[in-house]
This record gives sequence, C-alpha cells and structure tokens, in this order.
Amino acid sequence: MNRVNVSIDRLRQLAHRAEHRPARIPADERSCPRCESHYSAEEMRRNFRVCPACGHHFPAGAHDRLDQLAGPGGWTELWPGLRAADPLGFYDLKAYSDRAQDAEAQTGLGEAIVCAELEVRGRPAVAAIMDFAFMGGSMGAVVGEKLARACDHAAGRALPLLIVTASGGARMQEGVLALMQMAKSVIALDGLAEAGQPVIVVLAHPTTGGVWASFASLGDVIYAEPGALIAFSGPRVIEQTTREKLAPDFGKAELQLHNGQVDAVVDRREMPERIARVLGILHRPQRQQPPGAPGPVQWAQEGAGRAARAAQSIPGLSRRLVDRIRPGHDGDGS
Amino acid sequence: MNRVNVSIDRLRQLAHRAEHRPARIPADERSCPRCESHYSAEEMRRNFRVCPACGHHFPAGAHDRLDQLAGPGGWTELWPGLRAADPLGFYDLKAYSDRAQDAEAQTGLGEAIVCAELEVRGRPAVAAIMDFAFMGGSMGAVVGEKLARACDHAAGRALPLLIVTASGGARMQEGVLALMQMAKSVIALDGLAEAGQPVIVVLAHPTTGGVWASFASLGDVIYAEPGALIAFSGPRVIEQTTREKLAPDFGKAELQLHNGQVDAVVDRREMPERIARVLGILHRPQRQQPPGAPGPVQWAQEGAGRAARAAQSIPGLSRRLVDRIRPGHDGDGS
Amino acid sequence: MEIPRPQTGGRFVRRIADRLAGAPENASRVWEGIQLARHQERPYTLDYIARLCTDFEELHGDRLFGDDPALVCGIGRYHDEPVAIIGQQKGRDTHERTYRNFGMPSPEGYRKAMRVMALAERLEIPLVTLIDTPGAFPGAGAEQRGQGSAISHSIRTMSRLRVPTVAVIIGEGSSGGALAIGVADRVLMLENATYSVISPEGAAAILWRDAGKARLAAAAFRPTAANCYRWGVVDAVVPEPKGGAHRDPDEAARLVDGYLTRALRELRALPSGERRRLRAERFRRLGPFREIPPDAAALAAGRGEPTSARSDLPNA
Amino acid sequence: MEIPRPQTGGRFVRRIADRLAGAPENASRVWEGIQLARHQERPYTLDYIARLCTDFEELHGDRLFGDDPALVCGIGRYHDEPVAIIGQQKGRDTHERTYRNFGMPSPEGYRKAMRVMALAERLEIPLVTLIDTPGAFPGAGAEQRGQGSAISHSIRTMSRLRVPTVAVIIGEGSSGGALAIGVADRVLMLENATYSVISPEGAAAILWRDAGKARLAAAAFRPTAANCYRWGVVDAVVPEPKGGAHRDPDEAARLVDGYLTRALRELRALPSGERRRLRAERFRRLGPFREIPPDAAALAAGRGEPTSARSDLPNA
Ligand SMILES: [Zn+2]
Ligand SMILES: [Zn+2]
Repeated sequence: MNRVNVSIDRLRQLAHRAEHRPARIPADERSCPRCESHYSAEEMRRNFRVCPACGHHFPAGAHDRLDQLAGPGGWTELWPGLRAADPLGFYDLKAYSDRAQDAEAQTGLGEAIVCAELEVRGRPAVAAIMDFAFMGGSMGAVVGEKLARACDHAAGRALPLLIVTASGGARMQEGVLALMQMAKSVIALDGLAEAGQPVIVVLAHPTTGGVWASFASLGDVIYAEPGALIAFSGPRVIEQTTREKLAPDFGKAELQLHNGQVDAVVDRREMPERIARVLGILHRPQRQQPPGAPGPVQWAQEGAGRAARAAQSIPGLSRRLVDRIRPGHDGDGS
Repeated sequence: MNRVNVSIDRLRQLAHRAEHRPARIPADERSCPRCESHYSAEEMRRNFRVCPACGHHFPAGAHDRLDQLAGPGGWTELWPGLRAADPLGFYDLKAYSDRAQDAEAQTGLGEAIVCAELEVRGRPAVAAIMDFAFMGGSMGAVVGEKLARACDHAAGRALPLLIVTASGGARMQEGVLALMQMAKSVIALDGLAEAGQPVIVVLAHPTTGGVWASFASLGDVIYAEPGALIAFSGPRVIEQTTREKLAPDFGKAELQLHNGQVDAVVDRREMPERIARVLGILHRPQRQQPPGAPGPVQWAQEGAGRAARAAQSIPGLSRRLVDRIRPGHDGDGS
Repeated sequence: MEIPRPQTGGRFVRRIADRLAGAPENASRVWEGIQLARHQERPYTLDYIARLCTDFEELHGDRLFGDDPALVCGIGRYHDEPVAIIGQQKGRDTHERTYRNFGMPSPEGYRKAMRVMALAERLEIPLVTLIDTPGAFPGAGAEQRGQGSAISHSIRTMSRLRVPTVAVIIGEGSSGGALAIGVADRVLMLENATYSVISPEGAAAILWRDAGKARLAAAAFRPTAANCYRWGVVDAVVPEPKGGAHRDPDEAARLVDGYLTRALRELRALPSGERRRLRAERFRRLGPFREIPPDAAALAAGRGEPTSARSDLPNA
Repeated sequence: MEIPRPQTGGRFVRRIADRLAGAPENASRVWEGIQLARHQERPYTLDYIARLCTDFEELHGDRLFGDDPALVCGIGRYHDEPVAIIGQQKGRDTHERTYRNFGMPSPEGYRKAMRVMALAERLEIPLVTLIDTPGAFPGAGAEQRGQGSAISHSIRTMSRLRVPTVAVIIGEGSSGGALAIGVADRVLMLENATYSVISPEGAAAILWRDAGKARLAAAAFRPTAANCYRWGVVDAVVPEPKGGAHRDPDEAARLVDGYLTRALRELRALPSGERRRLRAERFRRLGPFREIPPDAAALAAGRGEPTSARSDLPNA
C-alpha cells in the first residue's frame, strides 16, 4: 500500500476527529433558538434533531439523516472515495483545496453529499443526502457525479431514489464547471425517469441557488421540512438587487406549499413513515430490463470504469487533478 | 336526381337569398360604433371590414375572411355538405332543427365553420374559418367533424392549418355531444401535430367557452384581432358568479397578450401578410410520408368513407338523424 | 369500418341502461336525478378514494403558481397496485365549500392534474379520474392565468397518455371543467350522475334568458346516465344503491370498485400504444351529423361568384 | 472509453483557443474581457437575429401567466431553413433596459422558452439559443412563481430535444439563468464573452464579503472563452472583430454565422435519437473529480459505528 503512505497521517487524523466528534452537534445548537429549551445531544439525536418542545428543526448531517431514514437496518455508503478536484486552482480568502480538506476534517465527510443503499421501513432505495456542513452543501463536480451514479445505480437495480437537499447552490470554487453540474444532475435524473423509477426529494433548510434550480425541483414527489428556506435567489440578494422589503416568511417551506412548489411540508420525525408510504404505494414487482437494452445501466458501468481508471492514475491521496477535459492527459503515472 | 327533389324549392330559396344578400353586412354595421364614421358596404369590404378611420374591427364572415386570406387566387370549399343532426330533439324557445335551418338561410352557410383549401400569398394551406353569424359560431358535431377532417386533410397533404375562431363556445343544442367536440378537436389537432405541420390560430371577437378551451388555445402561433374578447367564461357569467366588478378591458386581446395567452395582436388588414410570413419561415420542401405508415391520413379516408355511406342513407335533404350512436340503425332506407 | 363498442360493464350494465332508457323522460324525472347528483350527502371524490384505496398520498401544487384544493390529485394503492387519481372535490359544509371553491377548479388545478398525468405516464401506472364539478371556476384571476389554455392542455395531455385511463362521473359533470379530466379510455357514469355541456341554470339563463327555467333546460338536455350511454358518451352506467349513492356510500364505492376493476383489467390487456389510438378513435366517433349530396351542398353554401372577381382586395 | 471531442470550429478555432490559452491570465486582463462582454454597444440577441435571419417572427407568452421581454423567443428563416431562436435580451438605453429587465428573465421567460422548444421539436426545426444575461431575475414575485423550477424544467426540456441545438454565448453568461437555455449539442462562445457560475460582483460579495472585490473574483473564476474551451464547457470559440464585437457588429454576426452554419450542418448529419444521447454524454462528462482508494475512503468517511447500535431511534 505504498501508494497511500504519503498522507496516512492525515487520514489517521481525520479518522480520529471523526470518531471523537460530539455526534456533530455544536454546543450552541443544543439550546433551541426558537423556544430556548435545552436538550442533551443524545435527546436531540433521538428526536431527529427536532426540538421536542416547539418543533424547531435543527440542521441535520447526512449521516444523521441516513440513520433516521434507515433505522436499525443501517445503510451502506456508495462511492465514498470521490473527492473534489480543483480545476481552477481557486483561491479566495483561502485556497479551495485547503477549504475542502478542512471541511472533510470538520465534518468527517468526503463531500457535501453522501450516497447509500438502505431500506426505509422495509422499502429498499438508493439515497443521496446533502450535508450543509460541508462547504454550505455546495454542488461541485463530486456532487454532480455522485448524483449521476446514484441515478444509474437506482435505474440498474430498479430502485427508487431518495434525495435530501441542503445547499447554498453551486460551488463557486469550481467556477463554471460547478454550473455544469446543474445540467449533469438533471440529465442523470432523466435517465432514471426513463427507467420508470420514482424520485422523492426532501428539501431541508436551506435549499437555494443552483440546487433548487436543478434536480431538487424535479422530484416526482417533493417534501419540505418545516421552516426550510427554498429559493433560487436568497433574501439578501433579492433585497439588494430590487430593494424590495421581503416578508419574513419569504421562501419558507409553508409558503412554497402555497405557491405550488412542494407537495407537502413534513415534520422530519414523520419523514421515514411518509417516504415509506409513498414507496409502498408505488411498489411493484421488479421489472425486468430487456437484455442488452441500451439504458442508464451502461452509464453506470461506463462511469464506474472511468472512475476506476482515473483512480488508478492518481498517486495516493495527492490532490492532483484528474484532468478529464484534455484527452490524452491521464495523470502523471507513477 | 330524384333524391333531392323533395326540398329543391327550399334550396332555390336559399340560393336566391345568398345571391342577393348585401355582402352580408347588416345596414346598422356600416356606421362605426366607435368613431361613428360612415362607409359604404363596398368600402368596408375593401378595407377588410375594419374602420379606416379608427381601426375598429367589425365582425367578418367566414367567406369574407377566406376572400381576404386567399386574395385573387380564390379558395375551394371542403366538405360543404356537412349539416347538423339533432340528437337530442332539442327545443328551447324554438326547435334546434329550425334554428339551424334559419341560420343557414340567413348566413348562406351550412354550418358555423367553413373549411377550404387556399394559398395565402402563394403559401398553400388548409383553412378552417368560424363564422359567428351562424348560431353564435357555436361548436357542435359538424364543427368538430370539419376540424377533424381539416387536420387529416392537412396532414395527408403536408399542408399547414389556419384556423380563425369566432365563437360563443359549445353548441348547447347538441348537449353533452357538443362538449365532446372539445376532445375531438384537440385530438384531431394532435394528429396534425404528429405529422409535423404547423397550426396558426387567429382569435376573432369573441372567442369564448369551449372553443377557447380546446383547439383555439392550442395553435403553435396564436394571433388575436384587436379588441377581441378571449375568455373561457364571459364577463356576465363571472360578474354574476363572483360578484367581481370586471375591468372594461377584461379578456380583451391586448390584455391576453400581456397575460401570455397570445403571441401577438394583429390588425386584420395585416393578417394575410403576417400569416404568409410565418408560413414562409416554416416552409420546407414537402416531406414524404413513409408508404403504408399508419397516420392521420387513414383517419381522413375512414371518415370520408363513413360520411359517404351515411350520406347515401339519407333521403334528400330531410333532417333525419344519422344516428351513428346505435350500431345497426342506418336510417330508414328509401 | 364499424369499430366495436367496448364491452366494459357487461350485460348487466347494458340491462340497467336499457331499463333506464326505456323509462319515459319528463322534466320532473330528470330534475329529480339532478337533485340526486347534487345531493350534499352524496359521496365526493375523497369519500371514494378513502373507500377504494388502502393508502393514498395527496400531491399538491402545479409547480408554477399555486395549489388548488378544488382538484384533488394523488397516488394511491388500489387492489395492491399503484394508481394515480385526479378528481374535483366539493365541500360538505360552508367552510369546506369555500375552501374547495364548490369543486370549481382554477387553472392551477388543471396544471396540477397535468403534472400528475405526466407522473402516471412516466411510472406507468393507470390513471383514474373522478368527475364532480359544476364547471371550471369563472373568475377574473382564473381567466388571467389562462383557464382556457389550462383546460385545453389538460384535454391534450390526457388524450396522449399511453397508460390505462378510466374516468368516473360520480356526481355533476358540467362543461369543459369536467371534460378536462374526462378524456379516458373508458368513461363510467353513476346511475344518478349528470354529464352536460353546461349546468341547467347556466343554460336556462342563456337559452331562456331566465335562470329560473333550469327544470326546463334539464328536460331539454336530458343529461342522464342512460342518455349519455345511448349517445356513446359513456361506456357503462354504474348502478347506485337504492335511493341514490348518498343512502349507502360504502355500497356505492363497492359498486364503483367492481366496474373500475373490470375496466382496468380490460385496459391492461391492451398494448400501450393501442390504448392511445383507441382512445383517440373513441372520441373522434362522438357526435352525429348529416352529409348532404355535394351538388345540393354547393347550392346551399351560396358560393356562386368566381373568387377572381375579388381581385380588387388590397392583398391582391 | 474515450469519447472524441466534437470537431466543431475546426483547426482555426483551436488555434485561436490555444493562442488565448497561452496568454498569461492576470486580473486586469480578465477584467478587461468582462468589460468587453458587457459593453453597452456590444451586439445583443436581437442584433444577431436581425443579421442572421432573413425573416423572424417573435412569439410571445408562456400560455400560463405572462410574457417576459427579457427572453426573446421566435422562429426565423436562416439560410433558407426554419430555425427556432431563444435568447436573453438586454437593453441599450434606460427605457429599454427597464423594459428588458436588464436581460434577467423571470419564470415566464423560461416557460415561454420551453413552449418554443416544444414547438421546435414538434416541427423538427433546429434550435439556436443566444446567451447574454447577468442571471435569472432575483425578485420575490419570480420566486413565488417558481424561478427555480422554471430553470430546472427548462434545462430538462432542452436536454430532451431530438432536434439539433446550438447555444452561443454572445455576451455575459451568468448562473443558472444562462444555463437554462444552454444545454445544447454544441456550445459556442464568442472570444470576449464570459461564462460563469455567478457574476464577479455576486461572487465577491459572497466569497470576499465585499462586492468591490469583483476584479479579484473575476481573476479567480477566469470565466473567459479560452478557459471554457479548455475545460470542455464550450466546443468552439468564435473570434470577434479586432477590438471586440461592438466595433463591427456586422462582422461579428458574420463570424457567428460561419460557426453556427458549420455546427448545424454537423448536427443535421446525425440521427435524431443520437443527438439526444450524445448531448447527455457531453454534459455528463463535465467537471473533474478525484477518486481515492476505497479503504482510504472508508477511513476518511469516518463510519466506524455499527448502525445496529442505533436501534433506539424512534423509527426502529
Ligand atoms: Zn424549541
Ligand atoms: Zn371607426
């Protein structure tokens, strides 16, 4: 394994942090901002990170959500090895590569989305869960690729797809390539659509920008968590651009239900039940794909093959970019 | 020709009236209701029945409109022999059969729609033109059938379809069977859509009810004449039901343009030019249909066949109903 | 070519229909039927859904402008298979009536319906519509947001579907607001339901210039199940419990269930492209007309003048 | 499997792109480019349409709610063939800028665009989009009427088309408001145009917490044609007249014409199903990422705890 020894210390460090993180609840979040009740981290976790007194929905991480949805059956992460490249060599107040590494260290996540296979109360599904804690849940190439693979995986196995969004939008640090992930995710979802599998989207606070304006608004069924902000442009941008004074409930889930943009506002504690119900209604004996039919499955295989080749060409965990843009340039070898 | 001798006098009478009608302009319409200018019937006709002083659009008959669109090339009427049946034996203040006969006598039209083949400034097309003077331009089974045949005819000959609407909606005297014409016309239009031919709709005053809520709102390009009322529910119905006080421009073409319901408000005098322009833009060398392809053409042939058989079973011009509802009942013979 | 009448409903229904058709229709009989169709204890869309489906998830919103409670849309579990359901919903008390806008959908309702039709198509699940409306909502806002185009697009979307579709007229089926969700492979109609181009009151106001003449209008329209069956507008008449569906909603739902199951079974047996084609044929057949001989027609059309005489027109 | 790069643009373009790519990129160079992309004399969508089409008919309205002058849609005659055109339209003077909402489309604009995309599909005519927008309009009403879903549906509709589609970034291409009409078979970009996830000002406000740092943001994003070409985001860079397109709009249109014609010719040669498939592949390829070995990844993902330990959760 000498390919990874360069940064094994770094990995140990990450693993250590991940083990010792306090169930990922910052201390200040244990006191409810709405009703000022206090709870232990464990109470919070058991109540799906919803204030038992007033129903305020605290932020929830991707792993928390997977635990909530899967229950005791557990879940198996898919493609945990995908990591952001830095095609622009982007630097704002900090280098993008450092930002991404720090986010990984802080959250214990490889990216802003976690894909997994699970069963929701006995209903098998593929899940793609975003985590706002990882760089504001922003969508870069890894989020796009994981979503695309999740769609292919679901299509190939005739499974429904569950998506939970929590995102500020496209990841600016990947520039116009992040913008392209809007198209990539929509097209991938369409492949699943052709396979006849349903897509359930849960919009958590906040779901804005390029995520709301791509796959998040294309679920067959769209639920929103109470109080979640759902908008293409955030309130600050709107107020600055138009000098409109926005109502306090601007873009909130409850208003978006009124606006016809979501199917229901659902309490997080009822979400597994609700999702299982929809999956139960739509359940059918698994359909056979005609053999050799050109379908999204090929995408998945192709994608996996590409990824495997790409991975081989990367020495260890170096952040060298797999520049798939310039044909013929396939890493430095080793 | 002893099949028609029963009512040949009636036909002569109709023909006489048609020849001597004063270009179908009632005397009181020669004075503009908006600017009170006065014009001779001939002046009106030459100006497309638009007030030269203020641009007010007077009602125009189907034949007038065909003349306007076709110009000197003329037009050939299609299926002039279709006449309303009276499936309900309907009677309000007057029997439906009498109403229809009177409408024919007054307008010289067989029904509220006239279909024709023509060229608009050198661009060949099939036209289906409604006439409000015939029972308020209401849509019964004949309007539905003529529209369906027009679609098939256009599809079979790879010609675009022009529709001009002027209608109060479904023909109440044909009851729920009139309602069904909304479905029939929409489905027929869809057949033409599959043949890849464009449909241009011109909305004249008024286009309301079931006509607006079916084929009239499905044109690829929708023009409206200035001041035309375009609505599903008329102002009176709305005011009575909701006790809303409507703005004076309610449902007017200009407002419907603002509402995104029409592509442009076009002066009748510019309509031939405008339509020819669109047909010119969309023009392509005629496409061949693959031989034997099951297409809308078969519809046309079938329909014509059915109609021919139906016509044979009708003795003369008697108003005996071709009851195509009860199979096996094929008229009295003779 | 004579296209055979669909056999949904079987002998029993035709017997019912014939029995009803045989009965003399007078104004007061038809009027009584209309009162039953509008009875405020009559089961509504949600009452049927609750009885037909073991599970139902209502979907909301057109993704464009709003959500319309007058048109209920959702997915349900029906005989252990998924089904999409769309139906107008009236209200029983004043509050619910206002909330449901008396079962008169706005454009948002039809656009939500189209969304759910697309969902059904994509997931290949059958669509059932339940029709019960005095008509689409006549309001300035509804007009502004394209009530006409919402209805026409709904008709078109439904007519294009490849999945099995069944419409059931459960109460009042009036105007384009009803037809917008009625372009189905099989159209069933409850014994006391009505299906008409316009409400009797509306017709009376226009034709008799007196809304009070609704009874007269009803008698002229004869919008009964028996007539709709005879005219080919509906494919089967679903019998109601004695005295009307409101006397025994459970039994009414059971009866609907039987006919619906049978219709869906028949339709599932067809190839999907075939359903769309047959549906188009079904609706194209509706509406009788006459065709007079061409020479007589030419005379009657009054077209004597050669069109070239009109060369003085400005577009010449 | 290596999918070959589309050859649109040919050797000449690649030469241009390489020349540009070779040039050192510093903040002020990039900033100058952005000023050119936004130059108020730069030809806009309607300027190109007027020069490219011998005839053009603008279409209006989304058939749902309204008409949006910020997004021009229509059908035109281009090299004696029909074509559908969609493009954002900025305004030159204050009045027109207000009328066109500075080229920032509302949901109605994207919904009108989808209508015209469907028209193009049905009539089998190619679609050309011209991208020039600071972004979709950020307004409370636009949000209320589903700006997000309008954009996502526009992306989906465009990605599904079977007709040939070409997008040309003629000025400023910012955010999802640009991409909504940019999911084409071939994406061309003018030499001085920009294509970016957000405007430099927007990025500066968020990333540097100071809108004044727009130059810095521009340098970080490097939203130039050369870079977009290198990243595979655009397929060809269309050269501009010396000094920029505003110096000679006729010549700029002539250059666009050449590339557009070539792209359409290439695309017409493909079978229609193939276009959709290749387009999907094209966009799925975009965006580099790394993949680390599974065991290292498992460590990094920090999933040690057996999930069965969580059986105390309420949904157990
Ligand atoms: Zn609280
Ligand atoms: Zn006048």
